[in-house]
Amino acid sequence: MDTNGAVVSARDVHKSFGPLKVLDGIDFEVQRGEVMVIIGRSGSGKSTALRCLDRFETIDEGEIIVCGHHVSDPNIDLRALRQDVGIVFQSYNLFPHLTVEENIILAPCSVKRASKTAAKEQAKRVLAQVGLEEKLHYYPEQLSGGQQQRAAIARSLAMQPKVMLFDEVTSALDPELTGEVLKVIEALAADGMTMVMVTHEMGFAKGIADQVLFMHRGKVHESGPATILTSPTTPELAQFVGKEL
Amino acid sequence: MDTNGAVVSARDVHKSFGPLKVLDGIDFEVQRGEVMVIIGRSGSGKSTALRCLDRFETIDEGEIIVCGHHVSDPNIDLRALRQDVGIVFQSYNLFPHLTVEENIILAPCSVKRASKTAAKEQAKRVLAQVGLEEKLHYYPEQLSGGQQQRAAIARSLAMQPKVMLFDEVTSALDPELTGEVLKVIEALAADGMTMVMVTHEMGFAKGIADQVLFMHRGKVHESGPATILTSPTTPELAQFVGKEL
Amino acid sequence: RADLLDDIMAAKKIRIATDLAIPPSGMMDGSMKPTGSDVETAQLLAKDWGLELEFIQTTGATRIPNVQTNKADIIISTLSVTPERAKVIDFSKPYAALQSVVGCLKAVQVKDWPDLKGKTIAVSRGTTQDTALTNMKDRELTLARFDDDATMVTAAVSGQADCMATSATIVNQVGVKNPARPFEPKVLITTFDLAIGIRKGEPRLVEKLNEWVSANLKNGKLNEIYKKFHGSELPAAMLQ
Amino acid sequence: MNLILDFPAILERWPLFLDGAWLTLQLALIATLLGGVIGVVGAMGRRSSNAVLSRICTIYVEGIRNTPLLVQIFLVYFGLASLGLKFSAFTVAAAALTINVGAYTTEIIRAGFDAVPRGQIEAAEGLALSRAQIYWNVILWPGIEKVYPALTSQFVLLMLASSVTSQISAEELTAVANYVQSDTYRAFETYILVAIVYVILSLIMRAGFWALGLVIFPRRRRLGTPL
Amino acid sequence: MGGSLNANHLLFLGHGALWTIGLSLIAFAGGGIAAFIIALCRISPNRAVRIVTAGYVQLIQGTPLLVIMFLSYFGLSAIGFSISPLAAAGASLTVYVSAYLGEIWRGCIQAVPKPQWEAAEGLALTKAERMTKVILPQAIRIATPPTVGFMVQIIKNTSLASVVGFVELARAGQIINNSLFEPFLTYSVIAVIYFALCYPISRLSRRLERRSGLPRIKPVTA
Ligand SMILES: Nc1ncnc2c1ncn2[C@@H]1O[C@H](COP(=O)(O)OP(=O)(O)OP(=O)(O)O)[C@@H](O)[C@H]1O
Ligand SMILES: Nc1ncnc2c1ncn2[C@@H]1O[C@H](COP(=O)(O)OP(=O)(O)OP(=O)(O)O)[C@@H](O)[C@H]1O
Ligand SMILES: [Mg+2]
Ligand SMILES: [Mg+2]
Repeated sequence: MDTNGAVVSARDVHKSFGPLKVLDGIDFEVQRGEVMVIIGRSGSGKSTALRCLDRFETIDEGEIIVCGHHVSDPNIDLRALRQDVGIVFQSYNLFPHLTVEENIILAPCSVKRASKTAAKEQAKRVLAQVGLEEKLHYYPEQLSGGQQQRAAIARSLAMQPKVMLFDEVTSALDPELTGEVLKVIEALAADGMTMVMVTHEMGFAKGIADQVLFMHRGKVHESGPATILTSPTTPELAQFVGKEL
Repeated sequence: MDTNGAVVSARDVHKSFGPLKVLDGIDFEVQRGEVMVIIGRSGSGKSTALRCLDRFETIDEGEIIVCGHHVSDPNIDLRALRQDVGIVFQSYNLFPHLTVEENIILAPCSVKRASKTAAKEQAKRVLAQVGLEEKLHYYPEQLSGGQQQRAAIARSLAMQPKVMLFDEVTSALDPELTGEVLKVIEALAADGMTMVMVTHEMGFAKGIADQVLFMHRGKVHESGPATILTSPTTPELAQFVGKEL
Repeated sequence: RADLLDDIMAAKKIRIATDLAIPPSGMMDGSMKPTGSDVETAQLLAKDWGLELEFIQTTGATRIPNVQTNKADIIISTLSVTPERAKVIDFSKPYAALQSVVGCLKAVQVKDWPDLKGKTIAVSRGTTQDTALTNMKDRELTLARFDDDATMVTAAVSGQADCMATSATIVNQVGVKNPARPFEPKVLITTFDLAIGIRKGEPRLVEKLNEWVSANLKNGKLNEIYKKFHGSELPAAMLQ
Repeated sequence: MNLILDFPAILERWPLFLDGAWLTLQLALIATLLGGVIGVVGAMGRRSSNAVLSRICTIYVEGIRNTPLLVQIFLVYFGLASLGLKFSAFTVAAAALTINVGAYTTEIIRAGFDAVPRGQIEAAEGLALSRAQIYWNVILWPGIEKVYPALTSQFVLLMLASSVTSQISAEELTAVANYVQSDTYRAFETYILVAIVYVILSLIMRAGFWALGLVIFPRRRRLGTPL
Repeated sequence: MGGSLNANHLLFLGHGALWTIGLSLIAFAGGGIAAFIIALCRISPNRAVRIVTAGYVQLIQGTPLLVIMFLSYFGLSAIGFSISPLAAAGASLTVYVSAYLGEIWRGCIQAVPKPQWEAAEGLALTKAERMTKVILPQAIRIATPPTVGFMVQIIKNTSLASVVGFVELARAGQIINNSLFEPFLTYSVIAVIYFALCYPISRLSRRLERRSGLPRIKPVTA
């Protein structure tokens, strides 16, 4: 498969849960340093598509290549893939038995063999990026929703992956914090990180997307630059963003 | 305490987690059929304030009365309180071992002694209100984030409480669904239900709030009708909503 | 393979399997030294043959496997001879005999088998008394089987059973334990021969053991040991 | 080796083994059912905010778990008889096993209950469910689900442990084995046969637990995740 | 027969208790390691491995320890492999413990919610790291009570080693009882000694439970 230098590419991806067809032939490509935003109705398969990219779901048909890893290949080296790809889950999935700091340094220390001091330094830095430096030694259950979400973002950033997958990472954040996360993401993109984000906040999408993918009934219904959000061409997208065509 | 006919009233509420003062003298009143929206930065104590109203946190000082129940009284009849008050948690807390339908009919059947058929009828109705009728027999883990959130809303609605407490109930919803939930809430308010909502979506707040409470550093920093969101008087709120004063 | 007798003689040591939890044949004295009629019999044998003696501690269930798998040379541990058992191991000439009785509370009116009907008879499981009574189907006896003599005696002492089938020695002992419930032998079951057990296929060893048993029955040494622990003489017929 | 296995000599006594196996199974079933109930009640007691109640449950658990089953059985069987209370060996065996396994299951189930996330209980409280309703709907089944394999193992262990009751004249499988092997001196054959019967009994128990799991944990069944 | 409990008896019991401790330690060490491997095999992605270990667990769990001991000591000997009583008892206990603890631990490991596994995978942790750093710490809390419950049962079950000739605590008690015919006294003493051996473990587990796993603080959300 020729990926045209794309860092993430999906071709004709199909995925069903039992009788429910969730992905029905999805295609896209994301270039290095690009931010692609996936939008769509609740239940339209956005999270599923994202999870397929990091192989938390196996696909029924089609081909996915991320950072040169053939994700759809059954014999893929999962660890290698996941060292290159970071993911923030919609439900955060922080480790409840570890403090925020321990959550963050866990992977750098064990996977990247970073020294503990270096990892802790870095933990402080990424936490500061998301405005959470004072909660270093809190356990997840002691954090507010938005704090948990930011801790999850920080945990992924600490691994300095080449591709980041964000699943609604600003859902629990207020406008002010959303703005700050936006800045962080822009900086990452400027540094060459490739990102795929699922979001339902159109303002956020407009501010950040190089490419927007509108999913509808398991298909890519409309895609293009962020401007499609303000001037949609299909009635479904128009309805979705609350505009009359 | 004189509640002036208010359904929910809080007076000088204080609450700390260890050394961390989260609520530092909060006062407010909500009249019957009113929708009060609480906004504020992540970690500013919004969820805590909401949880105090339904006594999931005990307060250190002050007085809270909800629907005539003295919440701050140690001998309060918790079940009576919670029959009058419904709450949707920020993290949904659906019961993972029950299907959506079972989640919803559980309380009506056991608490209100509703017949199973009646409860199931009602489950369908509330699910339809939030656009989730086809997921009746799914388990929570089979639902997308937004679907889980809507199931949690439906579960609370099925109890037909007098007061509803919503903690960021549209955080996982796309604009279109948010609009639909907005309509549901408006209808409920019109029927006389009193609601307190925490949200960080200003559009939603503007559309729905009779009263807005801006929390900052454990205090009610600014409050008033929804118009304060467009014309804030304090610099903190202005910064929060992303406006220059 | 070599002959077991030769092996024993070559090793200058004999390994004898004995259960030390079946008084008065095998037990521990107050200073926790093995004692009992089987223990002394074994010691006598070793001395006579000029061998070192090693006791292989067994439980009831492992006496036989110990010789079958060559972990012990012979068994001296109240083995009573039955045709069924003789299919599995070889027995020497009997070196002692055990009088089995049904003993009951002194106060209970029991003269013969019919009187035992409807009474619970405690017995040690798998003993020859157990087998004997179990096979008396037409006498309609009610048996309660316990794992060892001590438990059986406890059943009698505590009132779980009013009768017990065991050696006369033990029946008399109950009254000592609990003077309020003295027992006495009421009905004789039979007298069982006790013999030394040897694994199959060792005719020379059996032969030599037989000689030793005969000699020591004649010279009265085995009878002495028996009297010391069981309080009665061996049947006269045996001593010939 | 002069050890020749002769199974027919043992197998011809199959009615004895069958009776023994049946008694073992009965003891196991009774103790499993009642012990399971004790476990649930005990676990609730251990977690209770009532200090006295939780103390009593703790003493029960520690007292039973840390002493041998045999001693417990002796105490009940002979102790009661000494007081003039005579029960059949079966009754005593069933009661002692129940009390015994109840202590172990109490702890196991408590662990399951403790593992139910706080948010779940809060959600139920928020729906105005009573304490009993919360226990029944939100804590009991998910809690048991989490420790189901441990519970199953414990009950299989109990079934094997029921062999101790042979000491007080219960004619269960091990008692039969002991009888047969001392009557015939064929220990190898007897033990091998009895092991096979025990394995079959444990298979039956496991199958039972598996089937029960399908009924009481419908989510596992429907989502196809094994227990 | 007869006599009364004296210091020699207690010494004899003490000696038996030492064997009980020794055998238990072997069982915990050998069995614990084997159990961990069994638990991992039971959740292996390889179907064949899963089936084989499930069969092993089923077989061993169904077989009385007494029979396992008997067959490993006398049975192996009968087919020409003579092993020492200690080896037989140690191997039997290891095998036995591995089946039970393995199954118990497997259940507890699988009780850790799926999202936690995914999060650990997503961070590119190796299988070993995932287990030791993320899954086990969370599984330990729910595994502790059943594990300890089983361990104290093992301490008592080492008594079955009497079948291979060990005079450990219970057998020592039986021998004494069968000389004295004083069951209540003898067994009470035995019960006390067993309690003294087992209770510290229960206490330790309570400690472990309190320390491991989640901090006992009321959560805000989640
Ligand atoms: N394990 C599963 N079993 C069955 N159905 C599933 C499963 N996981 C997801 N689904 C279904 O797949 C559909 C797509 O889910 P997905 O999580 O991808 O939606 P989404 O676009 O992320 O929605 P949201 O915005 O609400 O998070 C949903 O209808 C959901 O019910
Ligand atoms: N159990 C606890 N122990 C210690 N601190 C806690 C605990 N629960 C909450 N906090 C702290 O209290 C503060 C307020 O939390 P709260 O959940 O009320 O915030 P919030 O306003 O709802 O934030 P968000 O918008 O992110 O949900 C946070 O800083 C949090 O870290
Ligand atoms: Mg999603
Ligand atoms: Mg909150």
